[in-house]
Amino acid sequence: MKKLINDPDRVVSDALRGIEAAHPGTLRVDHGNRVVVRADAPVTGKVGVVSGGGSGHEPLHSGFVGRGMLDAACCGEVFTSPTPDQILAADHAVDAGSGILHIVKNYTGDVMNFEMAAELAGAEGIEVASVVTADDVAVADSLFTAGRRGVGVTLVVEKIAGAAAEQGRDLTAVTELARRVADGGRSMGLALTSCTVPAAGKPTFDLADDEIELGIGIHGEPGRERQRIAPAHELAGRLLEPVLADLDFTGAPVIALCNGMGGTPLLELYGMYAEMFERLTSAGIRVVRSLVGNYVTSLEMAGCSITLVRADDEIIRLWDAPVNTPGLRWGR
Amino acid sequence: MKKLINDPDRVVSDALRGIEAAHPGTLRVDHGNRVVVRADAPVTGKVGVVSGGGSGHEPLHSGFVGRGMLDAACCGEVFTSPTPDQILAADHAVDAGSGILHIVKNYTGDVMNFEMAAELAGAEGIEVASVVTADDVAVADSLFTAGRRGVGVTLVVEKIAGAAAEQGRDLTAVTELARRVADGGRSMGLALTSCTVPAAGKPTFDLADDEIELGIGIHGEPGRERQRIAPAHELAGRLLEPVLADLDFTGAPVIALCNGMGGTPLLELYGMYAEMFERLTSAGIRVVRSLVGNYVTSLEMAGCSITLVRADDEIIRLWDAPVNTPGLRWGR
Amino acid sequence: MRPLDAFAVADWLRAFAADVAANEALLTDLDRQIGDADHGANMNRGMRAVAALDPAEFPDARAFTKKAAMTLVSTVGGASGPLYGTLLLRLAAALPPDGPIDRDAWSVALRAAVDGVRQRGRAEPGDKTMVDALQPASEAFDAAQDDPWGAAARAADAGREATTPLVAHKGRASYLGERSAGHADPGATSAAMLIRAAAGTLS
Amino acid sequence: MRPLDAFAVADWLRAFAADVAANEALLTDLDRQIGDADHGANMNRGMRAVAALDPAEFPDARAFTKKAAMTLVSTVGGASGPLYGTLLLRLAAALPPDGPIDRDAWSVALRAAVDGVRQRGRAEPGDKTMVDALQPASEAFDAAQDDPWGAAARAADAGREATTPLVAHKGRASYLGERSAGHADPGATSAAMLIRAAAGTLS
Ligand SMILES: Nc1ncnc2c1ncn2[C@@H]1O[C@H](COP(=O)(O)OP(=O)(O)O)[C@@H](O)[C@H]1O
Ligand SMILES: Nc1ncnc2c1ncn2[C@@H]1O[C@H](COP(=O)(O)OP(=O)(O)O)[C@@H](O)[C@H]1O
Ligand SMILES: [Mg+2]
Ligand SMILES: [Mg+2]
Ligand SMILES: [Mg+2]
Ligand SMILES: [Mg+2]
Repeated sequence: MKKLINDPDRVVSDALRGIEAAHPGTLRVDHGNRVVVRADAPVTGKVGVVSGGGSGHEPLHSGFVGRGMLDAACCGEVFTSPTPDQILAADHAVDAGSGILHIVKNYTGDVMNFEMAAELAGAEGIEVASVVTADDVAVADSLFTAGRRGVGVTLVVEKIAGAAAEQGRDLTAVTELARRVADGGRSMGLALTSCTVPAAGKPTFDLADDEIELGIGIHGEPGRERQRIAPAHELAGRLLEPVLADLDFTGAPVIALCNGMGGTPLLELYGMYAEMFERLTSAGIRVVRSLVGNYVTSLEMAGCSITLVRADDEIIRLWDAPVNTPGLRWGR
Repeated sequence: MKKLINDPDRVVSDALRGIEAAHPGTLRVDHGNRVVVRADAPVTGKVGVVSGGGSGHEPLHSGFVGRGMLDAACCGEVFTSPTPDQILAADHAVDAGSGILHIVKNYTGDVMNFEMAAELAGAEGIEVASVVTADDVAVADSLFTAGRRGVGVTLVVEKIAGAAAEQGRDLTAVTELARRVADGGRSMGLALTSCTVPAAGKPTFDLADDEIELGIGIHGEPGRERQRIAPAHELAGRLLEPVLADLDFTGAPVIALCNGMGGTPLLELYGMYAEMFERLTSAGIRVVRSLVGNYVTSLEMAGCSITLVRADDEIIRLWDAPVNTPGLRWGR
Repeated sequence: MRPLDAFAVADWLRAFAADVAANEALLTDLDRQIGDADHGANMNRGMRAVAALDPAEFPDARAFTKKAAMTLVSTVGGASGPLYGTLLLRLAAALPPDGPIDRDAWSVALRAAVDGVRQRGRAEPGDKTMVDALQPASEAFDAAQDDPWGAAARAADAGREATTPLVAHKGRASYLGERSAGHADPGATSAAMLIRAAAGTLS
Repeated sequence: MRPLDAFAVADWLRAFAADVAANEALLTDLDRQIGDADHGANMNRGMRAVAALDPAEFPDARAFTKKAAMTLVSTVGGASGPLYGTLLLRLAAALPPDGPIDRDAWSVALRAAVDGVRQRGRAEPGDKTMVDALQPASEAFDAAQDDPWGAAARAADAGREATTPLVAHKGRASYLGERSAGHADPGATSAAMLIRAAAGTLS
């Protein structure tokens, strides 16, 4: 394992020192609790928007803390969800008395830890609502299982909920919007290489030199199927087909995310996006906003994922609203 | 070689289709000439700011086209400088009669091709000035050699020159500013892994599992020295020492760039930045602006580089000025 | 049965901690097969913190166990943190005062603990989770003629073995669908260690 | 000497193109050692385009050579595009009208071409560049008793060989400092092919 780190046990806390040094006007860091907090939190009269999860997916979530997006992000160990007391510390840091929305990716650990935190916060009289993202169509959806994983749509939920909260909407409205976005999002990913969790010291899985894994998660969880590497236009189809089969994306404005897993260069991501965009256009799907880049990553894994979100005029307006975070920034 | 591409010969043109699809309001693409042009170019009364180089360094340069930064970027083959006719096409696309600044990284090929283009443009009556960036302290500087490579400072030069041109300053003033920034910038990089040029099909160099290469360029050119991988705090010192030995960075506001080479996750880059920031602070160097992320890359190479720029109040004001490009965006 | 006090519970959890530390790589490797390669690190981080607690600083077994539970909750994260935390929280709440303890009292406490895990995780036996080691352990404890902890440990181990052919329905392994079959569940493996440690320290 | 016309120059450049195509991997591998692993691809891309030009469409050798030069300039990029482009541009400008051509005329044209490369690249002999093949070729052409192209080709090859121990002062290899010694220069290698192709087609 060759990494730019001091010690596998210090990776997360070292990175938090760096993010604090790099973005002083935007955020502050509670190092004891490993919580990244918007610089001016709590903001009077504003719903607090809190997310978090295992580390290793940067810029998700810590890179999305700032005006117009998250009020706080809780950073777990690499690929391990944060603990309830971290989440409770985040709630305390952003609580302005207008309630708090937890945005949780659908992993058993994340769901349970955020659930326990919400119970604790509730017991203190803080009103907490939760929205769980579960957009990964690689995983079969069923009432009898843990359901689908939350991946790329989480970024969009954080942006829209953050913008709505910034405009002063109440907890019910922010939660309803976040849920609407989460419900309208679907994703699918693939990996060319595994990542290596620093504490584990070796790759999570092995892939042959000509093999890819389809339906990969963002924690190096194995996917559902292996196949030989194929041209980008074919792989774009392999990612889009299950997404389009799962939800109708025609007749509404669509937000598209062509996301790198961390180790894939922009040059390749733009090439993949070209293929996706053409397929979507010829399927009559109207992509009105897009992001191409490494946003919801899995350490240094090579690969990419596609996320489509069925939007509406209100969601597009909130997407366009100003945001000022390390990872997403536009408007004033 | 496992890459998300259709064909090694189509990598650049495929990516250009993608960047065009992803950023319709910001830029347009001349596919015949492989030139990315700001959507509203030429802008009346404005100096045109043009850069370019080999592809594979994205977001540099195509990702920095847009309001407040570049008017056009010329995209060569992967790691191969663009040709004079590409550059001339860019000049034509952005020429508003106020002159054009070429920002050129100091590689023999880039310098010669931009030089030929400038001669051709000059013959047509277009006034062209050039600024060459040469900030890589890994390379010995000498009158008898090609001199130092241009790397990370190029981003800062493009931002400052772009902001100055946006404010309506004339070619002389924009050129003077660009040169001031270029003169005040120094960089140094290291690699953990090689990249693979698509057309070559195999890694440009080999590194053992515990080896790093210090003083690496952004084209997979071998560095100057190999050593065993070491903790981040030690590597931060190895990068900073030659930079600080080459130029005095005390007594002025400094812009710092902790740049990933493409395959290094943000988690590691922030950890490296923490180490660099602490060393700089204790050396009495005042970092007032910073960027941490993958900005001047070398395909999927793992590694990072540091760039420091000696600034002044005017440069900081121009750094803070609004910019709206795929890769750098703030303000309105 | 060993009389109940904070020292007895501490001995139990320290024996478990030692077993987890010795098998960290094994637990992580099992999780690499069908999860995300962190169960060993997660459990070791948490149990190291628990093992560092000094039972002399707590008034009784209940207070000590509750502290151990909260320590797990706040150091482990992931799925196993809340699950093992809930297990010990419910156990603590169901424990009688310090002093002599009979098998009925342990039976009640163990059942409450396992029920807590099932509620928190909404997992049924057969879902290929730690419940597949814990539920049989609790049942074997109740059914045993003598040596109930020994019977529980054997049942937990058999339950853990039996997870191998199962297709996971809960936790991260469920994302694998059919491909989750053929590997033992990491959480069931650590849970079997927990019960085995009880047999060695509480009997 | 073969009389000068567009077909003679086309034969020369096509022979060079064939040699480059056959040795693309070799040129790239040399560039991998001390550069950026693209010289083979660069030259092959450019020379394929040149080989596709039809000499019948040009009025004379000069027009054809100029077109070949501009084709290289606009398809190769990198350092070799402007350098080989300049070489052919200066050659074209110095060529006499079509028809019989003597060695003096070729000598003048070749010298002009090599001077153009030196000016464009600001490289001196010994800097470990294509100049180290071209300059000796031009000098050997002038000094040869008979078979001046053959002498030039041998000198270019010797010059190319002699680049191996040199430390580069120009081009990308110069970044390597002392580490650039021990490998032949890729541009000198392709330049030696160019002169060898001339010997096979223009003599
Ligand atoms: N819903 C659940 N109910 C009971 N146990 C579960 C559940 N989900 C996961 N587990 C257990 O947790 C174990 C994984 O723990 P761990 O790897 O530490 O957490 P994570 O899955 O968050 O990485 C699984 O092997 C399984 O035994
Ligand atoms: N300044 C120069 N003068 C003459 N030849 C040069 C100069 N710089 C580079 N070259 C030649 O160009 C060759 C490299 O060409 P190529 O690999 O195609 O371009 P690049 O270096 O831009 O990747 C070198 O091997 C060298 O012979
Ligand atoms: Mg985990
Ligand atoms: Mg090159
Ligand atoms: Mg796990
Ligand atoms: Mg080269």
